This record gives sequence, structure tokens and C-alpha cells, in this order.
Amino acid sequence: MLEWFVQEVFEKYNFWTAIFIILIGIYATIAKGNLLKKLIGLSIFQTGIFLFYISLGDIGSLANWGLRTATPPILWEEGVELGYVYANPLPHVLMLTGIVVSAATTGVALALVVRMYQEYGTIEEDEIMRKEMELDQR
Amino acid sequence: MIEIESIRPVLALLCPLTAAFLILASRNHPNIRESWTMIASVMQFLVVLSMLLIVKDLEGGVITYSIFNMLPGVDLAFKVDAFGLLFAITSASLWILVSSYSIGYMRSLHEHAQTRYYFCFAFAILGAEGVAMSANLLTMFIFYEILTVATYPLVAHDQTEEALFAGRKYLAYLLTSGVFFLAASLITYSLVGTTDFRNGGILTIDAASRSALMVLFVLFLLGFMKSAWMPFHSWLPTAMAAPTPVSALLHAVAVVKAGVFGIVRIVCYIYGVDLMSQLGLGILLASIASFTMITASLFAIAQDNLKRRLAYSTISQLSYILFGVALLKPMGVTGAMLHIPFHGFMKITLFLCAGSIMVASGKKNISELAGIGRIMPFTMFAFTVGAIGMAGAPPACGFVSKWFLCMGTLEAENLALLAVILISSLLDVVYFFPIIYIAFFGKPKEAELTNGGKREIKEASPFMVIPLTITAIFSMVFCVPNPISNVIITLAKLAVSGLGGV
Amino acid sequence: MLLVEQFPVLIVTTGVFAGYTILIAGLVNRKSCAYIFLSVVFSHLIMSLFILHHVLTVGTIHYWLGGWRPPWGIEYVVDALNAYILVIVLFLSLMAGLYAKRYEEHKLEERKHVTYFTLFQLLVAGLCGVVVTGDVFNMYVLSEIVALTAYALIASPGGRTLKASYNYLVMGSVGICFYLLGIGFLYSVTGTLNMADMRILLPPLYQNRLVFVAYALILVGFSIKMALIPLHTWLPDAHAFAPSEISAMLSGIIIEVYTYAFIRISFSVFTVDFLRLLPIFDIISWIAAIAIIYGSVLAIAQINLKRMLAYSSVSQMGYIMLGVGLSISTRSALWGGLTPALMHILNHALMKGCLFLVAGAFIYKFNAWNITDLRGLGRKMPWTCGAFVLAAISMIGVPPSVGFVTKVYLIFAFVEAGNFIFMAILLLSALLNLVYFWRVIEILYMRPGGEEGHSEHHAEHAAPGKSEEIPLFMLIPVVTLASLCMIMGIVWLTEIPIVGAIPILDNVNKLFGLGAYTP
Amino acid sequence: MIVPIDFVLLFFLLVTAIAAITLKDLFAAIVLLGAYSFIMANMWLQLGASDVAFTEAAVGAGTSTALMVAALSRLSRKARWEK
Amino acid sequence: MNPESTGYKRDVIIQTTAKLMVPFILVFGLYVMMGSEGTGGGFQGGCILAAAYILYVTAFGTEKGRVMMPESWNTFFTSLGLYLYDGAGLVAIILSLAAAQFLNYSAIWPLANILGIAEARGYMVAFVVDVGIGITVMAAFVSQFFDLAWKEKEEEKGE
Repeated sequence: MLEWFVQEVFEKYNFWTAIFIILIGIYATIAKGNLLKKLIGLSIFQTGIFLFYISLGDIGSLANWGLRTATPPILWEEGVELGYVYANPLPHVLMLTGIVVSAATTGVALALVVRMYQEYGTIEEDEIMRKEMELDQR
Repeated sequence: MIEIESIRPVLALLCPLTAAFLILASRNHPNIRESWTMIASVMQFLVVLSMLLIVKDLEGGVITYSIFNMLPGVDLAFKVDAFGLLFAITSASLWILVSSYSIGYMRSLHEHAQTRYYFCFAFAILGAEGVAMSANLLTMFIFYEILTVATYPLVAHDQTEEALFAGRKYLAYLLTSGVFFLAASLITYSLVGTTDFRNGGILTIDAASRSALMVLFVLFLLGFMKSAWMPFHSWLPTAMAAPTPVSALLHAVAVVKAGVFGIVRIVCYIYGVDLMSQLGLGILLASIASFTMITASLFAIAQDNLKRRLAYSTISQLSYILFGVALLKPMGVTGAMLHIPFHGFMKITLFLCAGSIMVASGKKNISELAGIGRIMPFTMFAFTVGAIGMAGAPPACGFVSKWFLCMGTLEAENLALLAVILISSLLDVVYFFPIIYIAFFGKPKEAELTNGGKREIKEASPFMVIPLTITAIFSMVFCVPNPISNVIITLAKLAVSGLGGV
Repeated sequence: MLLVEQFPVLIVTTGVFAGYTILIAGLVNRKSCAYIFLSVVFSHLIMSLFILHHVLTVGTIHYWLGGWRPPWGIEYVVDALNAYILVIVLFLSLMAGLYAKRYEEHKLEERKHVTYFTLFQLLVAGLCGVVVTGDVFNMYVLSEIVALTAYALIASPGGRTLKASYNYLVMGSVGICFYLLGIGFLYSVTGTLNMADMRILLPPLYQNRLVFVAYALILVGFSIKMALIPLHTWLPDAHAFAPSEISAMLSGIIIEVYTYAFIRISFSVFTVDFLRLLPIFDIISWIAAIAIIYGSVLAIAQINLKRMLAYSSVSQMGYIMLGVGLSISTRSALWGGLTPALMHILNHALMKGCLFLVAGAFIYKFNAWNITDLRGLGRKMPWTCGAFVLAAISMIGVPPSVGFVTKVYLIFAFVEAGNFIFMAILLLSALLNLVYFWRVIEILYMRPGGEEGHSEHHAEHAAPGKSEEIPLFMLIPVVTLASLCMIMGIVWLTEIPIVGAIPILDNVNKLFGLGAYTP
Repeated sequence: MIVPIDFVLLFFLLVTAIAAITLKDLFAAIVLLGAYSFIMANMWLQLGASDVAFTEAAVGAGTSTALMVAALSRLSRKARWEK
Repeated sequence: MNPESTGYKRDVIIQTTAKLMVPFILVFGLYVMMGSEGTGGGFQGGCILAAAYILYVTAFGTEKGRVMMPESWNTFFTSLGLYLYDGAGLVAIILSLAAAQFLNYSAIWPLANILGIAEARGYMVAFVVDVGIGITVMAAFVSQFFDLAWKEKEEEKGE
């Protein structure tokens, strides 16, 4: 039991946190009625995925917990000392792109929210829905 | 068997197609528009006639023409054999008469949307001719659907609630059945790799399990709901909301005959007579047909509206054809095939009469017809001829086909079926003769004679009377031996002789 | 290296380039934007035709960006499937662009034109990018370009579209994040992002749970994007209130590009062997069957024409996914494999594109959103309504239209797969299609218009100048699409070799190991 | 490289995330989101992804937050109490 | 928060701090954008530059911000940046007469030789690309900021 706990939970605490964050994000995205809150949830969701990716790149934490062996993938003038392992830089690069995309999504969504506020005078989803229904009936 | 490759089938189809677009182009000039219809109908008749003369001398040969390949082994192809010609010549010749009748009818009633009417009419004819000349199931399906869609605007022509409802019902029934037909054809294709109509059939007992073949046959039957077999008939009386020429040509000849024609094709050229009798499907078809014959006649008796009574009569008469085929005997099949043109001529006479009565006097119900025979002698004379033919008595041609059908039942050694035919004929008499009696001997009320006191009732315009007189005369001509009836009967015999197992 | 092999990347990069050129040109002259857009898309269409020809005659194009060999660099792979989808994308974009020129002049404030066409151009470039890329992560980035521009374009008229667009944004982002998570899982087990490389590395790992989870995540992600039941909830509003040509793009292209992406991931990254391990595709077929019925039934309940078409899209996506779902259970020859699905991608683009453009024409001319507002328009707008009728009877499946061809090949697929329940569903759906499209046709033609009553004699003999037809720039795409509904139907049926219709499908099926057609 | 710091960071990450979605004051929520992003950046630095951490600090914690605040200046600041 | 809506007020602390910080942020942004040996982070650099500008506008108001960088330049900058980095890729195709791939910088080396900076050829391309990205990102973020916070309000006032 303890061994299982150490192997599946403790060693992979990064992943577990990532999953929790993703779940928090999805919850907020779906359940919150405020449009800005939805957006915050979306941000958290995306960041959670980024954390997951970055954790993939980090070889050390998977190998033996307690001491991380991977270093940032930066080239030193003198070369690399023996015994150092780079973190895999590929997920990092991917997540750079991911952050860009996330920022762009936030921008578009904010613009929409602002315009919707001008249109309906509120950013609560149910109130907007009620106003739309009134529009439909007319 | 000789196969001649000739572009004539395509030419025959091009006539209505070109006419349709010319009609559209000259929509602002009624005279030119209607002359296109007439020209196209005559042209088409001539083309079909030329094919008829070729096929008659070929001793079972056919004219084929393939346009392009659709699926491996299936072309968009035309095949004109004796049986197809029977249907083609019927609809081609009647198109001429109905065109002329339409002109009289539409103009005297000042109908709206006449361009749409003629346009769709041409397309409907295209569909019917295509069904008659198609060489395989898929080609047939294409024209079958064109026919369905093109007829819708004609059925809903009046644009009243009733007409729109009729149109919706019509489409709901027939397009649904189209999917059945398509499914059945494609299953056939996947079983045997072809859908060509061949003498003796393409399906064999080994192609699939017995039950699968039977289910497939039921699918085909459902696919041909156009033949209005009971209990899938109710679209036809409803569709009588259409203008009379439409009811006359489409619901007496083109649409319903396309359905019946399809079933005959399935029985004789897809399943083959042998397979049919091995599977016992003849009995199934015969019982459906008998049921429809009797029940529809009974329904007809109950109708007071003339066109509805004719509609039920049509349902009943169509089943004669199915009945004849279901006998799976040469005589029966010959009778069935002969009934297609013969019934076409007779029924169109009746419809045209109903239409001209309506145009001339505005009367739609049988009970109002008292004494009309004396005012409209030509019309009612023609009506009488048609009615006699329906009952199967000489001197009208219904006698010939019924004779063959009766011989067929004897050949099949099934007296029960003979009884069905005789009872049905009797019922025909029951629902037709009261009309004739009222028309000639009934005592009219004063108000009815004068059309509500507005104008005198007199014979309808010659545009209408001439066609219906011609059809009536032809109905009688087919009965006595002469070159014209010879050609028809020869064609039917040719078609039957090629069927093999019969 | 041949020039034609540069075309895939050129389409994407010059597309982006042109997008920003439109932005600059807008500073100088606002009218020029539409013309730049149209000429660029047109030249891209020509390029894509060259690509298609090259792919069919010579073979798959592999393009290594920056000269880096895969799996290190990004690779663009164009095979028959991509090239085919690429042509569809660019063609419909051209049509929508032609239409947009006049429509937006009428509907949109003038200062927004520049941004509108910039975004439109970026959308097209992004779509092309999603189609040509051979790298799973690149696909993610380009899908986001598509999605972001699409959100902005949907929201461009303001008002109710804002809510629709926001919904789409939230759901789309969640969907694409699922996809991102999925490829993260795949990356964690294979260590590569190149599709071809993954295909090689994955087979030993097929029993790994991570791979299953990854596939499930990707499936869910794309299901949101392609509006598969029950994840379609963003679609009806977005389609109904967006500008009409954007509705046409959304329904005809965008959701289908994601279908393409799903097909690509399913067959190029995973293989048929993997898909046979679990009944995934059976489940997809059933979901698709439900989508067909559900979409049609809800379409009947709508009174807003564009919303009705939107629900019809849900149903039509069901047709495509049904084709995809049955693709691995069909064994043989011509009609096996992906044939019906691929056919319907084109067919649906033509039909739904045309229908949405016509719906837009009604709004443009009479501000008629509801079906009941359309009384008697059949006489006022003969060409437009004629196009509507052609497209609608294609949807119903009357021969020789494209809808008929789809029906034929789907029925073949059912027969091949031995599943006759789907046949009943197809039958029912044809009937339902009939109900909701015929209702519109009936109102267009059979019901007299409100003000003119029964005096249709007048309308019939009216002078030609009296007809209230839409401008030529809008009419051309409408009529082209409508006539293509019929022409393509005949082309599919005839397998005309110059068009290369069947060879494409043949190629694709061969590529994915789904059985090939031998004449 | 030090596990306890990891734990502390992850703990704060969860706390800020939950707080950001539960607070009624949208301004506070946005600021907390910025804080969340910044902690996330630190976490990534821990994991050896210095470039990503840098980007997240600049984009997520910086510019995005600035944009959100800018947008909020046009909106009502309070989220309604949910029933 | 919003200087315009509250009737923009001078705030000494913020303005002094901003005056101090903006130049440093700008320099830092440029450093990040261009890097020390040719490679840098275009996106991050652009973000930081945008942040500096946003800080300036927040502290001193839109009017002064306009003087520093008119809003209409944003459009131009967005396109310019894209031209730089998309063009760098396309140049590779054009220079090699479609023999090399998009972004294949080895094809650009002849150009570097002609310009006489052969030793810096690798860095040069990366430099161009990064600067391009940076400019685009900066312009995009700034215009987004204006869109969200001020733009339409001013228009409403003007009309």
C-alpha cells in the first residue's frame, strides 16, 4: 500500500497537481455563470496542461524522487559537466507556443466579453440568456 | 437476341427536356410556350414510333444505348424492348392528346402559374419515358425520382390548403418508397453485381438465402408504392386535388403505371418467373393484388366525387396488372402487359370526361350529373365507352386484356383467382353504370342545368372534346383485330416469349 | 525540388502574408481588400489543383520546413486526402469571399471591412495549414489560428452573435485543449510529434493504457470541434447568427476540416489495427446515427431558417461520421472504407454552402430570418430560390444530385457492414429531411406572398426589371454551388477520369489500408 | 531542485487557483490569476524550463493580467452571488 | 483604474515610478528580443515592450501615449513584423529559385556574403525573425489593450 502510494502518488506529484488544476479549470469553465470567471477557468485549465507538458520534459522527477537531476537546457561555454542531465527542451518549446495561443485566446475572449457587456449590460450568463429570450419573443 | 445500338432513346428523352427549358424561356408568350409542348410531344411520339417499328421486326431484339458508367457493371443505360415500348408508346401518344386538352383546360379556367405547370409536365413525361426505357434498376430509379419530384408542383398546383396537403402526402409516400427502392436495388447489386433487366431474371436461388430474397422482394414492393397497392394507396385519391389533365395523364398513366411497370420489371426481369414460383412469391403478389382489386372497388362505390371514384377505380385496375403478372403464366403476363396501354387509354378517357364536365358545368359530384348526357353527348358517349371497357365488356379494349387474364387464371389452374377477376369486374359494373344511368336518364333539376343560373351548360371547347373522343375511339379500335391493335398485341407476345420460364 | 512541391507551404505562408497585406492595403484603400483577398484565394485554388494533380500522378509530397528532417523538424505531408480537402477548402472560401464582398458592404460598418477580410484571409490560411501539416503539434497551433479568427468573424455583426461566439470560444478552447492533452500523452510514450514517425513507433504500445486514453482525449476534443452529438451545443447559435458566408464556411468547411483532422489522426497516426482493438468505431457509428435523427428532428422544430440549416448540419455531420464509423467494418473494393465519408465532405460543403448563402440572400434583401417570412419569394428571386430548390433536393437525395450519391454509397457501406438498422435510420432521416426542406420550398413557391395575394398573373408577366434579385457578385457563388450540386453528382456517378474523382478515394483507401478498387 | 519548495509552490498554486474561481470580486480574482501565473512560472523554473517560466511571467502574469484589468475597467466589478 | 472615466488625475507616485521604470523595461525588452548572440525570444521581448508602453499610457494618459507612438502605427507595425519573419522564410525559397524549403536559412547565405557580413549570417536571420515577431507582438498587444480599455469610449465621446 505504502509502496503503491509512493510510486503512484508521491513520485508523480507534479502530474497529480496538474490534474487537479485541470479539473478546477474545467469546473470553472463549465459551472461558473460569470463570463469573466469562465475565462479565468479556461486560463487555469490551459496552464494546467502546460504544467503537465513541462513535467513530461523533466526526466529527473520520474527517475528518483527527492533529488532532481535535470538542469535547464542551456548551453554553457565550457560544455556540460558530467552527471548532469538536461530537461527535455522540446515540451518547453511547445509550451511557449501554447502560452502564446492561450494569451491570444484570452485577448479575443476579453474583447467579446466587453462587447457583450455593452450589448446586454451584464456579464452574467443567465441574465444574458433571459434577455435573449425576450428578444426571441419579440 | 439482336441488340441494336441507337441514340433514339436519348432523342426521345431530349424532346421533353428541351421543351421544358424552351417553355421556361418563352414564359411571357403563352402561345409560343404551348406550341413548344405540342411540338415536343409530337416529336417524341414520332421517335418512339420509329423505335416501335424497329423492335417489332426484330423478333425479341432490343435497342440499347449506354451513356456512361455509374458503378462497375452498372451504366446509365437505356434498353428499349417490347415491354418497355408498350409503356413508352402509351405515355408518348397520350402526351399529345393531354397537351391539347391541357391548353383548353388551363385557358378556360384561367389558371395561375401556367409556365410552372407546363415545365413540370414536360419533366414528368421525361421521368415516365425514362422509366420505360431504362436498362437497369439504378437508371430506372433516377427517372423514377425525377418523376416524383416533377409531379409535386402539379399536384399542389391549386395552392389551396387541400392541394398542399395532397402534395405533402404525395411526396411523403413516394420519396419514402424511393429510398426502399434504392436500398433494394443496391442490395441486388451487391448480391449479383449487376442490376440489368434480363429476360429470365438476374437473381438466382443461390444468390442469397430464401428468406433474404423474400425480404428483398418485399422491399421492392415497398419501393413501388407508386403502383398504389393497398394498404399504401391513400396518396392517390388525395392527389386528385390536382388539375384534371394532371390526374388524367399522371395518375392514370405516367406515375402509377411507372410503379406497376416497375413491379413487372422486377418480377419478370430481375427475379424471373422461375425464381418467383420457387420462392412462392407469386402467391404473395396475387393475394396483395386480389385484395386491392376487391377492396378498392368497394371503396369506389362509396365515393360521390367523380374523380375520387375514378381514382379508386384506378387503384383497382392497376392491381389487375399485378394480378396478371403474379399468375406467372404466359397468358396472364400477356394480359397484364396489354392492360398497361389499354387501361391507360380507357382511364384517360374517363378522366378527360370528368375534367370537361367540370370545366363546362362546374360539377364534381356524381349526384349532380343528372341529365348531363343530353347536354354533352360527345363527352358522355366517350365516358360510356371507357366505363364499358373498365368492366371488361366488348366493344372496348378492356375486354381483350381481361380475356387474357382469365385465360391466365385457367392456365394457372386456379379457379379462386378466376372468381376474383369476375367479382371485381362485376363491382366495376356496379360503380360505373349508375353514373351512365344518371347522366342519360336522370331527371335534372332546373337549377343544376344552368350552372347556378349564370350561364348555359354546353359542350366543352373543342380543344378538350377532340382528345377525349380520340381516346375513346382508340379504346374501341384496340378491341377489334386491325393493324394497330395487332402491333400492340404482337409487342406483348414478343415480350412474353422472351421471358423464358413462363 | 519541383515548384509544385513548394505549393503547400506557399499556400499557408503567402496566405498569412496576404492577410497582413490586406491590413496595410486597408489603410490606403478600403475597396481593395476584397479584391486582394479574392485574387489570393483564387491563385491558391489554382495551386491546390496543381497539388492535387501532382499527388495523383507522382505521389505524396513531403516537405521539410527549414530543411530539417523529421522527426526533428516540422513536416508537411500532402497525400490524396489532404489535396482533396485542400481543393474543397479553397473553393468554398473563394465562393464565400465572392459573396462576402457585397454582403458585408451592406451589413458591416465600413471601418470594419479591413479587419474582416484580414481575418477571413487568416482563417483560410489557417484552414489550409491544418489540412497540409504532418505534425500533430503544428496541427494544434494552426487549429487555434482557425478557431481564433472564426470566433472573431462570427462575432463581427455584433448583437446576438457575441454570445454564440463566446460559447464557441469556450467549448472550442476546451476541445482543442483535450486534443493538446491527448498528443501530450502520445508524446510521453513515443517521444515524437511527427505523424509518420508516431505511426511507426506506436504499434508495440497498442496495449498501453496511455495510448487508449490519448485516443479518447483526441476523439473528445475533435468531437467538440466537429459538433458531434452530444457536444454540438455551440453550433446552432454560432451558425444561426453569424454572417451568412461565415455560416457557410463554418458548416461547409470548418467542422469538416476537423473531421478531416480526426480521420487523419485515426488512420495516419493510429492504424486500422489499433482501431479494431476496441469497438471505438462502432460507438462512433451509433453516435452518428443518433446525431442524424436528433439533428433532423430538431431542424423540424425550428422557425429560423439558418438555425434550421444549422441543425441540419448536425445531422449531416452524422452522415459523415457514420461513413467514418463504418469504414473499418467494410471489407471490399469500391464502396468500402472512407469512400462515403469523403464523398459527403465535398457534397455537404456544396449543399450547405449553397443553402446558407441563399439564407443570407433572403436576409440581405428582405431581412427575412424566419421561414414564414419567405412567402412568395420564389417569384421575386427566381435564381436564388431556384438554387435553393436544387440544393434542398440534393439534401433530400433526389438523383442525380450529390445527396443521392452519398445515399448510394452509404447504403453500400451498410450492406457491406451487414448493418440494416442504419439503413432504417437513413430512410427515416431522408423522410425528415424531406419534411423540413419541403416546408421551405412550399412556402417559397406554393404560398402566395403577403401583399400580392393571388394576383400571380402579374408576377408571371412582369417586366424582367421588376425582379428583386440579389447583386451579381452574390448570385454567382449561389448559382455555381447549386449547379455543382447536380454536376458533381453526375461526376461522382460517372467517375470521369479527368476530374479524378474516384482515383482520389481509391488512393486514400489504399493509403490507409482500407481495401482498394480494382476495375 | 528542492522538493519542499516544490510542495510549497504546488500548494500555493492550488490555493490561488481555487481562490481565483471562487472570489466574488472580479478584480481580486484577476489579480489572483496573475499570482497564480507567477507561481506557475516559478514552478516551471523549478522544473528546469527557464524559458517557459520567463514567458509565462511576461505573458501570463504580466500582459494577460494587464489586459484583463483593462477589460474590467469597462465591466461591473462584482460577480453576482450565485444562488 | 481608468484615468479617462474618472476624469484623469495625475498621480505623482505612479508617474515618477513609471518615468524611472519605463526606460529600463524598454531596454530589457530589447535585450530579450534580440538576445546576446543573435538568438532571443521575440515573443517575450515584444510582450515586455508592450507592457512598458501600457505602463506609460496608464501613468500619463492616452494623449501622451499617442505622442510616443500613434495608434495608427499599430496596424503598420503588425504587418511589418510579419513581413520580416514570414519574408525571411519566403526569401529562402525565392533566392534558391524554389530549390530550398521555406525557412531553410542556408539558402540565404549568398545574400549575407553580398552584404559583407558573412560571419554573422546565422545570427542575422534569427535576428530578423525575432525582431519581426517582437514588433508584431508588441503592436498586437498594444492595440488589443487600446481596444479593450479606451478606444470605443473615446469614440462615443467624440460622436
